[in-house]
Amino acid sequence: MLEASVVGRRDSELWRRAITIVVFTIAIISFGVAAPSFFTIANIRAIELSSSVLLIASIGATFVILMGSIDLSIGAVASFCGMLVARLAPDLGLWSVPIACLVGLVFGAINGLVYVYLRIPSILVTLGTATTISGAVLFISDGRSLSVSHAAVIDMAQGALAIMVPNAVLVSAGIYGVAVLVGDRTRFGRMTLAIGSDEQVAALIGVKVNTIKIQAFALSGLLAGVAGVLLAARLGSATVTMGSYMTLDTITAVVVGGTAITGGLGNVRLTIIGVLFITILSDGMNILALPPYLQTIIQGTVILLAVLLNTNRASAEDVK
Amino acid sequence: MSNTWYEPQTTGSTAGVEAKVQIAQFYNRHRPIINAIGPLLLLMAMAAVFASINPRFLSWINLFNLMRQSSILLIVSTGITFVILMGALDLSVGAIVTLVAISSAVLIRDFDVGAAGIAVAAAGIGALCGLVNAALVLRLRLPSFVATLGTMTILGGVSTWISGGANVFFQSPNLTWIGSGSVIGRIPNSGVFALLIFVVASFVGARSHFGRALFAIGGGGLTARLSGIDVLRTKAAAFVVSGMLCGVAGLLLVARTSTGTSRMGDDLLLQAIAAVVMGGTALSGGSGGVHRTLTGVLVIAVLQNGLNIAGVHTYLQIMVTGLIVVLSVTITLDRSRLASIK
Amino acid sequence: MRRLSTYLFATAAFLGVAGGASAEDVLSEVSTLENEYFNNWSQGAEQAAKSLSLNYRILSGKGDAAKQIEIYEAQFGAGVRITFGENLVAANIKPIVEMAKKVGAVHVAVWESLPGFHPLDAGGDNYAFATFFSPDDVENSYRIAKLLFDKIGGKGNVAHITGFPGVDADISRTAGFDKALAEYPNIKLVARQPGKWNQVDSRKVMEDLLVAHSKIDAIFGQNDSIALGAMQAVEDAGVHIPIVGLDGNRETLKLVKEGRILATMGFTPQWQAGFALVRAYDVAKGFKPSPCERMMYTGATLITAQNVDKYQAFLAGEKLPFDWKKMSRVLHPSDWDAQNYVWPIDVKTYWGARTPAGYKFPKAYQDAVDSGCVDQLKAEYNGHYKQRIPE
Amino acid sequence: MSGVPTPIYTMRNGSKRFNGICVVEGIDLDVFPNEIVGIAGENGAGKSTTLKMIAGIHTPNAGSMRLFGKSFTPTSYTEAVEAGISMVFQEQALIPSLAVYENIFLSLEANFANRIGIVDRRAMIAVSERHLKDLGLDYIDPCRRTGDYAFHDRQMIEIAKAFVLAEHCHIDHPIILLDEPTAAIGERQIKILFESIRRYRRRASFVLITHRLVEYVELCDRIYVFKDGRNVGEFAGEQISEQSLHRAMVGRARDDEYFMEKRQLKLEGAPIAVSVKGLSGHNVQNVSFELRKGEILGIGGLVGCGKEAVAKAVVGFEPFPPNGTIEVGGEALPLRGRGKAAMLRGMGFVPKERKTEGIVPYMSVQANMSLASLPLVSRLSGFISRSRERLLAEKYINRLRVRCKGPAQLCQFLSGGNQQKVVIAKWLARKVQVMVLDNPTRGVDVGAKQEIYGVLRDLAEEGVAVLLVTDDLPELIGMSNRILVMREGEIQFLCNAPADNKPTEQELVQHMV
Repeated sequence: MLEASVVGRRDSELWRRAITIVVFTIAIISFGVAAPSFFTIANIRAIELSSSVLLIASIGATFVILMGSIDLSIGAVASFCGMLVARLAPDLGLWSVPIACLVGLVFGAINGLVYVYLRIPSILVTLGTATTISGAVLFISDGRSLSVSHAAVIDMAQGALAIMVPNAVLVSAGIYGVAVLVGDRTRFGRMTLAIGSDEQVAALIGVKVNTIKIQAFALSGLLAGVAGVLLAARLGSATVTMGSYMTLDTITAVVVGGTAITGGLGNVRLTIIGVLFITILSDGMNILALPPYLQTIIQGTVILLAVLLNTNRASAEDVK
Repeated sequence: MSNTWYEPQTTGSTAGVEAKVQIAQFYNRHRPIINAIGPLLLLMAMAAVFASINPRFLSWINLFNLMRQSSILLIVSTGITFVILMGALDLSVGAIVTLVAISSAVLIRDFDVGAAGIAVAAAGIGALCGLVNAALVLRLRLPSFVATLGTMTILGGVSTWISGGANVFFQSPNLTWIGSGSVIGRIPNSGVFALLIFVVASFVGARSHFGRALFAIGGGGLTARLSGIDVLRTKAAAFVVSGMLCGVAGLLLVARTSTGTSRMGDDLLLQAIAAVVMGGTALSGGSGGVHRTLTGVLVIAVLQNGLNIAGVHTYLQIMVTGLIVVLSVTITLDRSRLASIK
Repeated sequence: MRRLSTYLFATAAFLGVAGGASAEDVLSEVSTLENEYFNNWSQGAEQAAKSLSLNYRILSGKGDAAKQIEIYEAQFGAGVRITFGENLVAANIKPIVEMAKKVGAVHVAVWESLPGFHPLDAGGDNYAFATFFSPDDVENSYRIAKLLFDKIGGKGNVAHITGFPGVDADISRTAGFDKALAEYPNIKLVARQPGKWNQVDSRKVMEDLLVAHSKIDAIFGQNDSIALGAMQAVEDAGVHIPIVGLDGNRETLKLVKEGRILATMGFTPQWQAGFALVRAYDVAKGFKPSPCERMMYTGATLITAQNVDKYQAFLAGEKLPFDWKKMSRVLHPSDWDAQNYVWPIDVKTYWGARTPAGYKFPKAYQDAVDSGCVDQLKAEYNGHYKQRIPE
Repeated sequence: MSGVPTPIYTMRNGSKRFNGICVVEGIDLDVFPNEIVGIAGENGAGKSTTLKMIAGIHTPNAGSMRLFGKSFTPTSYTEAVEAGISMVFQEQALIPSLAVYENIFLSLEANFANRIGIVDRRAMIAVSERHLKDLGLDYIDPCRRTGDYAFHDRQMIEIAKAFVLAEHCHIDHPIILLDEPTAAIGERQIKILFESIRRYRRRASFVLITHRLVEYVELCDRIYVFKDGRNVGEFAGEQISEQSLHRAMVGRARDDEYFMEKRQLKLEGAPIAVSVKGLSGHNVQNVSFELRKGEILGIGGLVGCGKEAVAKAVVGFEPFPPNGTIEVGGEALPLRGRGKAAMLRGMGFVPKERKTEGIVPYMSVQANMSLASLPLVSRLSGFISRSRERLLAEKYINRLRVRCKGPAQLCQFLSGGNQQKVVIAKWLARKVQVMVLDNPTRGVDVGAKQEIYGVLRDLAEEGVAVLLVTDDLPELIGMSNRILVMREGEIQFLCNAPADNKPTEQELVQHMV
């Protein structure tokens, strides 16, 4: 008599994941066949380095997107914090790193505060702050690119404890591990999902919606800051717009990973798939030396395909 | 039961609470007026500041300047408003403008297409791009944010491929006249053209069945369908209209520059979204209106123009622009209609 | 019809690029492929590579510093050993050279140099950072600014529309402009606003400046796109005043011919890319440039209505009028021909205030300068400038 | 334990104002141990507000509350939960994408967290599992996504949650507030729910709000009746009857005319409006019936019996059963574009989910009313005439007695009953020939309900064929000319229900289960 009526959704979800991974593997193998140098240590190291920076920024973006919001200021914050490190490193040395990250946190918190208390859609808040912050980057750098001259700072990304594993990878792996734990096993992780799923319900249950929102944006800012610092360390220099590519790439990575852009569905854990996908694709195409416009076209197509495979699509009426 | 623990709460800070309540009540009662007049006041304040820095800000020449400079953004914003009204987003508008601008330039330079032909081609290419978006969203059921993110990237690549990366320079007096000339006195054609499109679009948005259907879809898709509205066709039409207007904007842009350059329209995307929201249309759809977009466009245009005339340093210009976006949305957005802000 | 087939052919050719790479590869990396300058650049590089039987490929970081590094990482990983390019970000040179050193590759940098990082700093006897080439931007913009000032009779109001603040090219072009301005006391600089290197923004800025200032007699555009945008704004307002730009783009040449733009500076990117490629090839094949030869200026052509026809005709053909093999010091050890002005940079003044505090020039370089290598080399390269770009 | 029992919860003089408008005032309320207390009243009487004050969601503007003998001043729902009060919400307060156990402990994770905030998942699952088993819900897997369970199962999860939380907060005897728990579930689920509540009362007290008076009678020990935000009566034991409650609520007795049975038409030989033949697929098996002009055909059955699917199939709501034909006015509807075709042949549909399927909340009353008949309010083809639209809206506002500030008011701000009237008006404006209604009076207060019944009678008299799908048995019996009972997708029973000879509830229910 008492039977739970369960919608058979799980199996299809597993299927989709499986298909994604198969396609992913095929892509990697075909790159390897087309360009034998794809599997060299140097290239793998390159992929590791570039994906670690993007991964860190994408983790912050994931929490924000899980809430159904969006953070367009990631690129600007990353640029600012990278520039700040380059600027401060000669005087403060390694101390410049925590300071820059903290500034990222402050930017994120400002985003969150404005978003929550002025009740402006996050896409507009972060668009505004992104513009303002990119102006501020010009201000502190006078538009020039700066070298990161402090060896210890550079070592943070480029140095390596183990041969195959640059420090940047260790940093991002650590952050990823913590983020997965936070996403799955803490109050904060659940709350972001609850807010994304239904804000009113979340508030009713006693979720401190505003606090969580501010926290998520602050976290996103902090991680954007860390990513910016790491990027500066990796490049050995900071430029005015060096982080700007991250804004779109993080969103793409999160969505390709399978987190719904509308929020409430997804997981930090998945984001790494999207990050690797983007990085490996662009690395592979660079090795094959495909003409740049063709790269762009392929990239766009692959984003569409990946999302097509990876997301649970509602009926056309509900698609927004 | 002498426990009256609620009382101290109200007696302690009566004045403050009362004042707050009064402000809230005042706001609620006059919300429509505040939302409508607020941005106008902001515009006037900006104009006053700029005029005090350089009185020529208020000259006729500059007014025509403003018309010229805001015409393309106005057309693009008008187009994207239709899409936003139904609760979707079109991230490909900038890319469509670029694509149309470049392909028009190539068509004129290499194939000697006439002015009429080029107008049809531009609108057609734009509409086609919109159709692709519609197909991705409606047939493949991708969220519009992601689908148009994809087409944005792809179209960017296609534009570079068509132009070969070079500036496509052409000479077409007819087209230049459309973009930069003037029929009525010294009022620029592009401005007249944009206003005409805007007025027609506003009317369509407010009074046509299509516009009503968009509002219904944005406010509640299922209700719309169950009321006999052809949701798929309406949604597709919105994307196509958005694409087509972007095509027109692209043609106007290239008519003004006589050169098709890669990425020339890309900046328009974020500006257009900002303009629409500043105008008071909610990103969640179903609330706002095409006619409101003009305010947002004017805020952006006046800001850029005024800062240039005032000779403000670039860095400061950029920083101020960001702040004004936030400020003006704070004033204009009717949040009472939104259950939750995302 | 012929044009259509050209497009189809071009598409097929581009798709074909994806195919295998067997001959020796040479990579050019530039900040963007989405403008004419780098298209001309690529044309030159391609023909040079072909004549040296090299397998040429071009990639672009699309204005993104991190992507640029990734491209070099991937390409060095894929076995490319000859590289040259324009670095969007000067600071990127260092990591690129570090990578090149590791794999034993050669890199030639054009346009952007990193103050405090002389090629010799990569190692006394290491040629991974083979050479740095750049037009003398300060001198070029000084020359063209003087031309502009003379045109309006040495007095009047001038508007200067810059690129984007902070970029090296912007800084040095502004410096050249200011140098000329100092020599003309009656010229008044009424406005200096950025046009962000592109036509759309510069046009907007110019329209606004025309409102803000009642009288503008001449306009200095930091590059051709800016000059073009400014020109359209001015012509819209029904005014005709002299305008100059820099770059030597094809459409600008037409406008110079029509007299709508006064002058531009032709950098001849075809030659720039080809020469950089040949030099990278030379160094990879064992040519060892002397300490003074590691950072050099390359010539640019001032193009006005007088010489525009000759210059246009010079570059008009499908096949460029350069003898690339003749440029090579390895293939032609004695009778090599640079086919343009090339002369050593006085690095100390070039970097000027941008030199990091406490930086010491490499000893080899210092010694060479002290022994008068600059004049020596100038004479030598002058002697090897035979086939000429029309002036 | 002897003598007069003491209440575990008391509210004295509870009052709440919103923006200066008094919603409830001077409410006194007690809850005794093991008691099921009802709060009855029309919509807007302040029932929900009172419940929310108890649950700490609204802070009263005046008054006092005591819980377990101590002063009780919750400022948030979480605080109330920790003190032993939890609420089962009308619109469910569960996050579909979270696992069941995660939902149960949502916002209380801190109690399972170690020092650095990492939650002990296993402990949470174990506790949830034990409680689900205790409550006879062992078929629910705590690790499964909540969204995978059907609505009524989720409701049981919410009740389980209340017990889990109470135990977790060391409360022996929690108070569980039920806000319209039966609004969205069918008879069978209601039965299970009530059985469970009766079983669970050994361990808890309940406060219940429902729209169906019969449920109060069936379940409650004591009932407070609210009217206009005030406490107007208290009934206990034998005093409770539908009549007494109704009289107290609306100030008038519930007469037999409630369903206006006298206006029911006799329909021998009336022409057939809709003929459904052999409908199969999607929870429906071989359903055939005919609907005559002027007839009200009722379809009843338990939740999941397929009656909603039939309603949706008739109006062409995708996905409809692939087999079978639906003939309207003697012509079969095409399979492609069936919804559009159905509408063109004069069909109207009042759906179950009013807020998402019936109205567009952000649009005005007039825009909602004209939504299905835009050509009728247009002057230029394709363009709406404001004046015509306004006239149309005013006409139906008057006719249906929609309580609103005017045609321009947003639908969002109307009460449930008035929103439903707007949905009906939308179809009246089209002059429909066939009206299909799916639970049209769900969540509608008694007064508005009767008005809606009146409209249905009007329609029938005008010759409109009405298909009424409902979970409400009295409504089904009272309104219908004929009644279809469905079970597991098939038609189980068909009977005539003439005005003078209505079948009893008992008769129908035996065919349902």
